[in-house]
Amino acid sequence: MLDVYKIREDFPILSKKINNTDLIYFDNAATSQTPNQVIDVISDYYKNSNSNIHRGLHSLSADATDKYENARAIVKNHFGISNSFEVIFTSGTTHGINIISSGLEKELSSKDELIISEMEHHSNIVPWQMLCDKTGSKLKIIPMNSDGTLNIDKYKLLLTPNVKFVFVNHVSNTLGTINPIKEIIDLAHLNNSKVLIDGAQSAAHFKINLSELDVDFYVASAHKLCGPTGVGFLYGKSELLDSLPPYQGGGEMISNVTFKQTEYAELPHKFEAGTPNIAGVIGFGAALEYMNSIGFDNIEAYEKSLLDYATEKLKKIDGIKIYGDINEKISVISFNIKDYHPSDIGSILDQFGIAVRTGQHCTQPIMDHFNIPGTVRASFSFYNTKSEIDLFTDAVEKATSMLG
Amino acid sequence: MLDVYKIREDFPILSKKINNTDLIYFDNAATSQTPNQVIDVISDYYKNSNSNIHRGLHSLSADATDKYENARAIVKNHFGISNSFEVIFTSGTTHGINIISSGLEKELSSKDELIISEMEHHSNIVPWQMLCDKTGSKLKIIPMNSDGTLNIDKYKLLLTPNVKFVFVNHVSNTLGTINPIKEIIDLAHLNNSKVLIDGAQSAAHFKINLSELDVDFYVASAHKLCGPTGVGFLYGKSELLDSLPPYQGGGEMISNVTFKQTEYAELPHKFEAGTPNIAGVIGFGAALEYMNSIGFDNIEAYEKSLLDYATEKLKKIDGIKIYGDINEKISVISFNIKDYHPSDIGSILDQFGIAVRTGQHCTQPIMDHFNIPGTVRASFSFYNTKSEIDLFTDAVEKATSMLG
Amino acid sequence: MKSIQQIQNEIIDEFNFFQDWSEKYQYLIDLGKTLPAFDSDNRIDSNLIKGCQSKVWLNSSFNNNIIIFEADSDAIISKGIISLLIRVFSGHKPEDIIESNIDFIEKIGLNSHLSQTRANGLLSMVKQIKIYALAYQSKK
Amino acid sequence: MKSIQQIQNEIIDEFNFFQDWSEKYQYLIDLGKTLPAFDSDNRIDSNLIKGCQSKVWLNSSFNNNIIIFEADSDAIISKGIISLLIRVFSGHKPEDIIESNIDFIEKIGLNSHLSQTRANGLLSMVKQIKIYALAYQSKK
Ligand SMILES: Cc1ncc(COP(=O)(O)O)c(C=O)c1O
Ligand SMILES: Cc1ncc(COP(=O)(O)O)c(C=O)c1O
Repeated sequence: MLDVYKIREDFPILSKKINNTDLIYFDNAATSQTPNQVIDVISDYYKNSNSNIHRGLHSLSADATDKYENARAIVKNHFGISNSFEVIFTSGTTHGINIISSGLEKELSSKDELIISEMEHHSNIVPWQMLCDKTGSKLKIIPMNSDGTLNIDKYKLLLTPNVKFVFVNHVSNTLGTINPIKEIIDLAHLNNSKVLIDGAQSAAHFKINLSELDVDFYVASAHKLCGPTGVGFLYGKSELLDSLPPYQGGGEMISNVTFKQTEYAELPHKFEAGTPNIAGVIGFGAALEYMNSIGFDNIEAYEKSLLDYATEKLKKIDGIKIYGDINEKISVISFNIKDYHPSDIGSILDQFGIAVRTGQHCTQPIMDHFNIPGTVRASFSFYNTKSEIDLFTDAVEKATSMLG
Repeated sequence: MLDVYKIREDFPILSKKINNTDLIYFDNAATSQTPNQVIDVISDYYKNSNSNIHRGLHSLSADATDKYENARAIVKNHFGISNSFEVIFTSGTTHGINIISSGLEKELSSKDELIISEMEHHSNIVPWQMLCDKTGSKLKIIPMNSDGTLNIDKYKLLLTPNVKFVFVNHVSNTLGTINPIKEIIDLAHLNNSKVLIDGAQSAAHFKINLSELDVDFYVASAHKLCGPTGVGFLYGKSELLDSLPPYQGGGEMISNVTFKQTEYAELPHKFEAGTPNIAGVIGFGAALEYMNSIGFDNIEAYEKSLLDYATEKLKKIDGIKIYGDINEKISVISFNIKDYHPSDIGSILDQFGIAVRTGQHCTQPIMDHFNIPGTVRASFSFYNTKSEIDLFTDAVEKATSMLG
Repeated sequence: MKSIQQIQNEIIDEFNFFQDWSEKYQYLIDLGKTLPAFDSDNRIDSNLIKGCQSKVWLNSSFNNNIIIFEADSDAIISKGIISLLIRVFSGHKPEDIIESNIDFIEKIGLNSHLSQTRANGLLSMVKQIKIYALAYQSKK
Repeated sequence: MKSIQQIQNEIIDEFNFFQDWSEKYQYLIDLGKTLPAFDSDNRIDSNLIKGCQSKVWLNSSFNNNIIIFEADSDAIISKGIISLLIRVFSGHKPEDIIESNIDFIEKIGLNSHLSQTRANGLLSMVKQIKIYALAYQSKK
């Protein structure tokens, strides 16, 4: 397993004090913390390599370009992608989804149907609603069971011949549910539907091989993977990416510009218009290398042990209700206690230096499903400890008695 | 004036060696260098405040949110903007332009006309070509005079009643020309046309008051302003921004999501879908503060002295042709020597540790105008020195004799 | 009638008695519990304050140049805070409300609730109260 | 006929004589000047290599299981470099070209030209040469 106390030394923020007590950071599903190995790479970029890429032939530009393209190779290798040019750097998951949704505008008509699920993040709902508004296509919803899993039988029924695309998250950010995406993808492909997987919550917790999954599109954000803000990637099978129009016009995405006609550049540049987040992309590469140096198997096993420990302890609290208390989940626990408002619990936990997220977690349909205003969500990462969980459950009990 | 040797200490990259000689960085129009004051703010963010913003109520999230919103206030104040919510953070100039171009899709029809100029960056050409393809609107071009200024008389003739929008850069990245944007804006407004100014090259070189200019939209990139990569901003008059549809769907840009209907959030959130480049935005704020601590008046005067010095020295070189050798320009010099290919000169200068840009600079129409394959472009910033210019002109002479 | 500043000072004095944050929070919770809930007629969207993670409804009436505020929330700590806001603002003239400088929240150590975070929305509440005051003043 | 590796070694030896980069560049420039220019018939878009800041045209013919390369550029240093590439690759069998390991560019100290930068495109040239070799091999 992993040596959590050694790992914690890599994360300067973990020794921070909040309200005069040690910070306990359990908001990892919103954003993960950043190790020195990543912070230093970013600083080092600005101190030694900062330059605009791809277009310059001086040494600094060549150096920055090599580092940037090296990060693309790291992403490619880590996610089992066949070709580097199938990795498009984005500003995050939301951006990646919007590249696809705006690209599909011309391909869809009012007889087409799209499928999403009831447990999607708003970023994987709103773009498809906007797309359906424009094209007249129909949005169909895979319902969620009350245990927080998807109803796959209903999914099969929804998969009618008119369904062109299926958009599902790999892991629910609110419930932690790991969805059976291999089955979802295979069923879709049998139906000639293409699949986009929102990997915002999965990429940080276990290793994923996109070639084996045979997924058509996959998106994720670096800031949930120990990486910097403002960067993420979109993977797409090259023949599909080739068939999409470019998302943005600008420098770098074109190969020839005249006022009569403009030719678009090849992948991946076609989708990377303008100066990209160069430092961010390089930091993203460093983050993946860092996590791999710890080992995703270790991360997965350790986080599972944290989840089991916390779940067991929380269940002992009077009046608690955990949403999505199942086996196949990552280290996220969403709960409410009695009829206390989640923000009341969150505010009190904050006084104990404990950062959890409260509210709807950008998943209003899940809240509507359970008919609740929100949840308290504690999400653990490989740098959290069991003793932090002890302090957390103690604090939850104290909050309950204050509110009671 | 400013103490350039003291300032240079703020920029770690300026003491770097390239090919065993001191780096001379004259590629500032592509991207500017980053002072410690900005690098440290970014590191400090990851070490002390890293958290997702706006949605959390724990202290870390509140802290990150405050820092992020403080950067918005800095941008607002620096650019003379009336309301913070008129500042939309983007991933850069290109992104800002594309927000507007995609937003105008519904507003335009085949009888409408748009005006750009012959000296635009591809980022301010291609989006409008794409928009015209979709809407059938007509793109009209303000021609350039052979001295690298815009032909304002022709502009007046182009400003017919059907012209809805004018898109012009404040400063040409290739020639350095400062365009008379106040006149361009006032003429457009008399014609009931709206104006977007591409400020990518102007923001770093002198102070700009957007309220006084009465411009409708303005875009710029932080990485050209001593700030980090992957961040920029779009300013828009609020009534205009309000009337545009959102660009991307996602978290944060909506106030209510159900599968029946989704309501969009207010400005600026409507245009900031997904987790933004939080560290980048905060670094951008720090960069503006840094530049203001030096003083834009000082920067402008000093850069003018560098420009004059370099222009005079370069003109002595046999067979040199400078494009856009006029008075109203920033510290950018684009040139060719005899019929040597710009990349030949650039490669040799690189061996001397001198970073200049060669090629088309994403302004192919300017190259077509002059019927050249590209130029060598040296662009100076307030941290460059006259002795660097001496070494540069010596190196250019040596390159010429090697090629001769 | 005490001025807005006097009431703020009173509140600051009261909070000075508390030893630590948990006593303050307990007090807010108790205040929240005693603030009468709205009847469902007033729990309507037009009374809802945007930008709060918990729902906050604010209602006002204007008589004899004086504004009366009532408020409710589905979260108890928010209710406690708004009960303080009502105590400070309700019963005052529009112009006094507009000109008032609200510093008690910071001084009693609730500034984490004062962040720009839209989710918290304490700022939104104060802003909404001032907007009402402006609206009533312009009606005069 | 010398092997591709032998020719590379020759070039590396030659470059070892140079004292500094300026001699190397002068040599490349001289090579560029002596490489015959294409007639304009061959300076066509289908011969253009994508990803070079300067224009590089590459032409090839296949006879007796041997590929002959010709190339041209509008930049003189690029021309010098491609004249080295022609010296290395031209006159060899497709399979030898495909299997060759090009290390001379690095070893003679031109690696700044080897970056991922599309603008430089030395990598693109080598790639294009290998693509031709693959194409001819599959035609056999
Ligand atoms: C005039 C002009 N417009 C637009 C851009 C595009 O900026 P960015 O690449 O930061 O999106 C640039 C940058 O090169 C520029 O110089
Ligand atoms: C499942 C899921 N999808 C999409 C997103 C959006 O990611 P980002 O905000 O990085 O664009 C998130 C992040 O909260 C998420 O958890």
